Amino acid sequence: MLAWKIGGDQGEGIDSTGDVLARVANHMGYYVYGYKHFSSRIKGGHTNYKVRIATTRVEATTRHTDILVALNQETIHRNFHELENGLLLADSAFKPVLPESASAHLLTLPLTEMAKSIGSVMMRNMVAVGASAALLQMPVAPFIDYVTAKFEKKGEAIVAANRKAVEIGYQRIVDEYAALLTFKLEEPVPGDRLVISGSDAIALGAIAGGCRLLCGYPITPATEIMESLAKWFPLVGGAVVQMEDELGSITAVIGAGFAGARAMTSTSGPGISLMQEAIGLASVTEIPAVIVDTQRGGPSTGMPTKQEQSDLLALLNGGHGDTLRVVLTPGSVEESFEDAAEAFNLAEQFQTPVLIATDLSLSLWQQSVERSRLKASAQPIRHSATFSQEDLLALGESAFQRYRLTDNGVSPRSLPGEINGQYLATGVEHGPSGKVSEDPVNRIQMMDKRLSKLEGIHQMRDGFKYEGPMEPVLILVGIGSTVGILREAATHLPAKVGVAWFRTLSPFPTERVQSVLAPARHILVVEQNALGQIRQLMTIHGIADSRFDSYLKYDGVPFLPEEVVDRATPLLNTLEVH
Amino acid sequence: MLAWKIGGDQGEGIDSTGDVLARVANHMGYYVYGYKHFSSRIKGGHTNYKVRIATTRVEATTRHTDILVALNQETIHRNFHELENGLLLADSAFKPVLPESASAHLLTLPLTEMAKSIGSVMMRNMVAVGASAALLQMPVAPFIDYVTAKFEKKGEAIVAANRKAVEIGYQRIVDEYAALLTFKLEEPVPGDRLVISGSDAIALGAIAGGCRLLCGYPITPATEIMESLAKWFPLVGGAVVQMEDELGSITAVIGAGFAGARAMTSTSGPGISLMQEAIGLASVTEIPAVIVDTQRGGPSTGMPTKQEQSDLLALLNGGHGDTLRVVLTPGSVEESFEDAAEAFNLAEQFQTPVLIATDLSLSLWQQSVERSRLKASAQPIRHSATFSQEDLLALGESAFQRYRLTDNGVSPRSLPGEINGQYLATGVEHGPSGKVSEDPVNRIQMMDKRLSKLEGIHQMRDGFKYEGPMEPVLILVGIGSTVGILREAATHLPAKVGVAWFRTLSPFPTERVQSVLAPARHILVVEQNALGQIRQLMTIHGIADSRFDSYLKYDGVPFLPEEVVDRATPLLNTLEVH
Amino acid sequence: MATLQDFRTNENAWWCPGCGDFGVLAAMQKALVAVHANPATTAIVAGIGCSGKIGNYINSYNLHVTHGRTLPAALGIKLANRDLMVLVAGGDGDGYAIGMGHFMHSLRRNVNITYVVMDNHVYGLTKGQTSPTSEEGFKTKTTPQGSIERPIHPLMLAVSAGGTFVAQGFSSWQPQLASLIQKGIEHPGFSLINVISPCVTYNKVNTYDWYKKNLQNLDDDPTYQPTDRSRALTRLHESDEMVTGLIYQEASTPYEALIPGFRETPLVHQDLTVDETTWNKILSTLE
Amino acid sequence: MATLQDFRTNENAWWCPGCGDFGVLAAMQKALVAVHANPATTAIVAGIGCSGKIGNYINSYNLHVTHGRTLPAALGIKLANRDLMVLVAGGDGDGYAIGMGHFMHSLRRNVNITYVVMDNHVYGLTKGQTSPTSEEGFKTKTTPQGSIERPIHPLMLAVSAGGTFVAQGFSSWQPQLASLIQKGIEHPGFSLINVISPCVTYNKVNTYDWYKKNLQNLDDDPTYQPTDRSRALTRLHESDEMVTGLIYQEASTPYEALIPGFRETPLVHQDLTVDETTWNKILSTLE
Ligand SMILES: Cc1ncc(C[n+]2csc(CCOP(=O)(O)OP(=O)(O)O)c2C)c(N)n1
Ligand SMILES: Cc1ncc(C[n+]2csc(CCOP(=O)(O)OP(=O)(O)O)c2C)c(N)n1
Ligand code: SF4
Ligand code: SF4
Ligand SMILES: [Mg+2]
Ligand SMILES: [Mg+2]
Repeated sequence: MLAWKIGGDQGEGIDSTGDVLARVANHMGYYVYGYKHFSSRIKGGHTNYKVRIATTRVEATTRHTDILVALNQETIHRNFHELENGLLLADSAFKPVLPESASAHLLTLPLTEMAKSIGSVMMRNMVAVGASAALLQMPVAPFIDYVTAKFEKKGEAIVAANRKAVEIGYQRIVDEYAALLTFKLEEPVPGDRLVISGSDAIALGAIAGGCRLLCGYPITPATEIMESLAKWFPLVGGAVVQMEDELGSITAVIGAGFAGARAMTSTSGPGISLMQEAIGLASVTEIPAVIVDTQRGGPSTGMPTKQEQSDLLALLNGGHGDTLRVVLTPGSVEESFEDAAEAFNLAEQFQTPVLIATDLSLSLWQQSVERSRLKASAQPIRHSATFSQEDLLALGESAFQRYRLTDNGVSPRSLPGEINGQYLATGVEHGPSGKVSEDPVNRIQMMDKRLSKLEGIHQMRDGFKYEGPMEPVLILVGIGSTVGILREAATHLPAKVGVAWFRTLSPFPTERVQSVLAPARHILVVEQNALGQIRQLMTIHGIADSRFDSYLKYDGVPFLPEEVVDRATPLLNTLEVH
Repeated sequence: MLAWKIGGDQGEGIDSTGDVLARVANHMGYYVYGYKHFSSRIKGGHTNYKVRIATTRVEATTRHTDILVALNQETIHRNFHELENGLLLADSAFKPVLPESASAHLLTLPLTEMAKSIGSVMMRNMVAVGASAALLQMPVAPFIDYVTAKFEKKGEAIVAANRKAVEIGYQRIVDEYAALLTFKLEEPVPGDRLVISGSDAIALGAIAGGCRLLCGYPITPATEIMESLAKWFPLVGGAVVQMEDELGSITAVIGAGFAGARAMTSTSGPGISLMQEAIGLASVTEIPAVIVDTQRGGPSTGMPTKQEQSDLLALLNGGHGDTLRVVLTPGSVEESFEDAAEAFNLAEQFQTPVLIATDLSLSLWQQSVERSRLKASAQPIRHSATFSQEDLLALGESAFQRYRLTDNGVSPRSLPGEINGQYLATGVEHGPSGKVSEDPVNRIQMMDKRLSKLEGIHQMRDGFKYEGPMEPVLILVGIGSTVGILREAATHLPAKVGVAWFRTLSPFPTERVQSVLAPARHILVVEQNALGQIRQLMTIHGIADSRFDSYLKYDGVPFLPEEVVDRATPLLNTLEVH
Repeated sequence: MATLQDFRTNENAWWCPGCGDFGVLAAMQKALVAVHANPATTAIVAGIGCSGKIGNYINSYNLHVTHGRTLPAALGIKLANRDLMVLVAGGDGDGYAIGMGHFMHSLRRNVNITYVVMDNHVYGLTKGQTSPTSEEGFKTKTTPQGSIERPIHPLMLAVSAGGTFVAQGFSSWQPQLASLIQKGIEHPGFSLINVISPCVTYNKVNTYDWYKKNLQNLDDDPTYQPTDRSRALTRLHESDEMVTGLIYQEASTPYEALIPGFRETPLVHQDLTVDETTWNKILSTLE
Repeated sequence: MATLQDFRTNENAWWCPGCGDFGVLAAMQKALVAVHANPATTAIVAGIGCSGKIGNYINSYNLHVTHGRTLPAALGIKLANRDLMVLVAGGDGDGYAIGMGHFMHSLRRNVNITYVVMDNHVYGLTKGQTSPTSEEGFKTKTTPQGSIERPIHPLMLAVSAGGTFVAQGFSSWQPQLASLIQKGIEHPGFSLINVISPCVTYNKVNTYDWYKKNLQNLDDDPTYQPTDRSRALTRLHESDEMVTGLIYQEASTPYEALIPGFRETPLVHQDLTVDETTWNKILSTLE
């Protein structure tokens, strides 16, 4: 496993350069994980893109870098400390200086000049890609092939220039720095994998789950879901509507759900806060709706481009009045795909809003995922609890009871267009027919009916997952993007460490959490927020004792596997003393 | 203590009739408590107004009615069951029928006709007032005086007609039903008391607390606060602005807080949901703001005219990101006054939003309150942590650090207008100077700084009150309007029952709750919501064991003291067995 | 073919006797009959307010949303099922205060829905506060000394915002009102019908009589052509919007007909499974 | 007297090189100097967007609020302290999408604040999506096949909504822009200055050159009088709002001067204790 990084100024194509490397490596059969550091500005400011290349699944970034490509001095200053015994390739154009304390080899190439020699400074990053291929001792051919395909549409001249750039970059390293070519990747593991982000996985899952309408409002880091669907929906007859705000977005989704379509909105914390009232409307009117929250640093505008997991309590309790909401929490890109699809099934089946809590890291960073894990056909659409036209005709006029009391709280509904199915769906308390009612007895029945739905969902979903030894000494508990980090950390800890994660925060999988955690002597809940929100939820559900410990981080930077190892190691040591 | 009730159709002046009785009784030296039942429509639909008249403080309604005045048959049907051995005075105009099962005495008077005889059917209710005075064996003179004063502005003819109406109503009862005059009030307890509602108490408290700006949007049952201030603010140079929505309302309050004014908004659940994002802004920018939530039946539009206490979790956790909010929970009209004033002190002193959770019952129903408990001068205004112009001049240009780290999390601020005090207040994470910062170390410091403020507030406030025996067997725990109900219930339970209530939900008064509840063998948490929200909060703070029990009600109807007695009695019995 | 009776529910209207909203209800029902609507394929979204109760009395698929959010809900319904006839009704507070943003954006987005605003210049349901259309000086519980804000001019705004159908009716003038709503429904795009619907309980200024004295009926003015945006604005400005009739209309293609790849068949009737070829096409954009 | 330098902060502007917002910043600073503003008595509220960063670069009391909510915040500031000069700046998305409702109501409420919209017809900060002022056919990441909504016409809306001062400037035409902002500040009521401020990164259609070709400068038309609402609307309609200059202004008394019992002395300078007499007067209304 190697870690490569390229850094420079924002607006200089750092992203797409890293992307090329990741995609070619993936195509060759490596597992990649790409992590971007960026400033929240459009142009200028340091950015870097780190790609880990491995022969097994990677789902976290790491502290260490093997090869750093620096396009300016700031990149060196900010990143050299990661380069223990690594290689630093710098453009000689900016006269790179390696700090004294660095333990890296500095290689320079006149990247800018070389680019100019083939026609344009714009080619600089491609020269760097070629050079990187050489430094990684990867064959150059797949890179050539990739750029050929990538630029095909732009015409032969562009293709030729890009090929040339890769070639000369590659060749110069081989010619000048053969002695330094110490890094070598293991043999790749052929497979059919895509490099995708959690956002794309959610967009794909939505399509697979039958979603055909997204009404949303742009917001970092959720906009990508909307943008991908804007690209893909025309292929399946769906529509993306950019609304005037989040209040409109969620309400449009509710309208569509009332009419029988599968619709969603995607947002981040500020949007969730604005949607609180309408989520209550969906609950009370029993209308399916899917809402994705790609969490970022809060509260208020907070740290829009930074990682956090601090909306959990707001997702659960943020609206006025008594509601129980369904909150799904995918712990990987694959689970993002599955949960996105499943959210639409649950929303329709239980006629209730379903919220998906993901986070910036899980959503934005790309990684290799097996194509077989992204099959639309593996996510069958479950329709349910809808009166057919025949049923309604048989029922007769004015007999349909939209909110009839049932055992599981779900009342079969009618859809607009069906004769005899007309009713009133209102956010005001209502009786079984839908008509407004202030009757105290009815009120209790309706409240209980709505709250009882969670039990059905609870039955259907394994809300707490575990991976690890049968008799773990320590269990690391996480959520969202943290899960992959914990998995990697566990591999670096002495055996007997397991990883557990929430797939569902509500309905809270109390018994499952209890049984999974029962054998552990110590439990470390690792969450990226200041208040220990997951711990709070566990406590409410009676899951709290002296075995529990929290590892909280709220500086906007994701946990590193190494940090978790550092935090867990003394715990394990203490335990062994006893 | 007697309970009198008048019932009829909405739009027929039932309210103001009840109000006359309550005010005259109060004036005579009785303690009154008025409770309205109303339908959520403007005209038509049954409504009734019940007044309890007593010689000690009353702060709850009751199941029983002694005297019922019925202006239509529906009133009899809906209310006769309350009349065990009571008197029913009905207008003979509608040919009243007493159900067989009733155990009341039916008295009829031709109220409508009598009213016509003095000029207008409009006088009917006043005739009923006069008759009621006789039935209650109260002197008629104070009623005559009251209507004389009340209608003074409307001219002599109106005054005369009203006096006449009262007189003939009184006289007819004395003349025709002397034998039935079995109810007699004890001697009044002279004092200087006002009949006021919790809403008015909050409005008064706000004025006393220095609030001079309310930006709000009408919503039941919070509008009264705004309306009272619209009436009173011109007297103190303040302003009420009716905004376009709640998003605007809260943000205007934040603007005013930034500029140094004491400003508030008042709303109910739906408005709170809409304000979640901006409350986060106030937290992060450290701007004082006071937000009143008059809770009603939720979620969504829910039951707008019904009592509930179900916004507590949303008030605490409803916004995205990690915030700790201050939530005050007055448990009486007097505490509403005090907390409203104190909210502005805390908000300014700790530079943070302060939320007041009240509820429909506590806000709308009126009761006798000692004038001495409503003194503006008893609520001194505490200004604090503001740099004076001299300080800033001494500091020099560009040296002022708005968010300087301090021990208690509060950084002295400057106010617009002050030279050298300029700074940026932003909802984006920022450093001590106010400038935007993405630095991870700064982030943690700033987050900790903000969260740490709660500790200071905790030190200042007695967040959990107790009234009762030293060694209670049972403690009834409540909040808001429920407290008065519990107090009355406790008087009907065998001794050794205490009542405890939250004055502050956040900062949560953990130790205080623990110590107050320690001696009790049983604890009954009485709350008006479906999810047991107060219990959840107690659990999060580690306050949960086998002594705890919940009494939940979520049908929109307030608890009756009798119901609490019924619920608590078997508990006490069980306990005695052990 | 549906009759008036078919568009009634078995609930008694909740409004105060004499409330203008009765007339709006009647006119909507007449218009629905006139356009041969079917209760089963009609969806009505109502706002929060006295006005918003209207959905309870029209036999159809009714969605009663949160305060101010009718229009986005209607958009969602229409995009989900293009075959439905979608109407929206709500108050002046609902539409022009808290709902103003959606109002403006619905006008420019031009989804084929018909928006009937029941404008009584006051907040009825919350018992009499100033509304955005309240006149200056109007006294209410929130403005005891009279409103100091200029009233909103919804028609001028609608025309300025790019509305393709803008009209005003009066609850008492049934035939014109019903016909305006009918034309609005028939208009292939967003249609606004602002309806003057007096509140007899909380608005003692803008009464039936007052309106009868002050309103001009554009139908009586044969020279007025509702086809020129500038002229419409001038007329509205000059009359202080005290006109009834069709104020502006233009040829329009509704939003839903312009969405790339969006199909004629309603979303709700489509097979939601994605065939292998399409799926691979989607995935291929990720390579 | 304050100079340009006094209105600068020590922070480097964050914008992309060539961004129109640099010009808006410069013109605002010039206007502040021209009206003899004082940094200590100037409050600037900024929205969320690239545009919203402007507050960071003007030495004054700056409040950077949530997306779309600048105008209510400014209202709060002004009512709290009438002595402050209150300016607002934000983007077209901030002001005309999520902030539309507040925009409309601020116009009719007419508090004395100056609103500068930095209009680039795109969402810059979120990296290039369609905005309410984007033209039909404009391709962005959310409308890859081109926008299908009519753009908002902020100036027509402002005039229709009862705005008492409505103007448009262009980031490149500094003297006019600075003078419009100056006049807006001097106007005793709500003033709107919509400023065309090209986004060089995400809007490759509405570029500097494109505007220079298409904009008409009203200052060059001596016949135009910005005093007639109807004429202003006609001119805006005919030119598709492609004009710069003062479009409409009328004599105005600001909201804060009309509030009953509201005092000349700013709230923040008042003694907040209530004397016994006043308190009893208040309590007496409860008897
Ligand atoms: C978010 C929210 N804010 C406030 C309210 C309270 N509310 C209910 S109806 C209404 C306004 C009613 O006025 P209008 O829309 O003109 O309808 P009308 O009753 O006059 O027909 C308000 C403010 C609410 N239900 N929800
Ligand atoms: C409630 C909320 N929704 C969405 C966002 C994300 N957001 C930030 S800026 C912006 C729009 C920017 O466009 P504009 O106002 O035109 O400003 P510009 O960047 O173009 O100057 C959006 C949607 C947010 N911060 N808050
Ligand atoms: S209050 Fe006014 S608007 Fe409401 S029902 Fe009565 S008359 Fe109609
Ligand atoms: S993205 Fe556009 S609006 Fe934003 S700073 Fe760059 S040029 Fe300016
Ligand atoms: Mg109204
Ligand atoms: Mg913009």
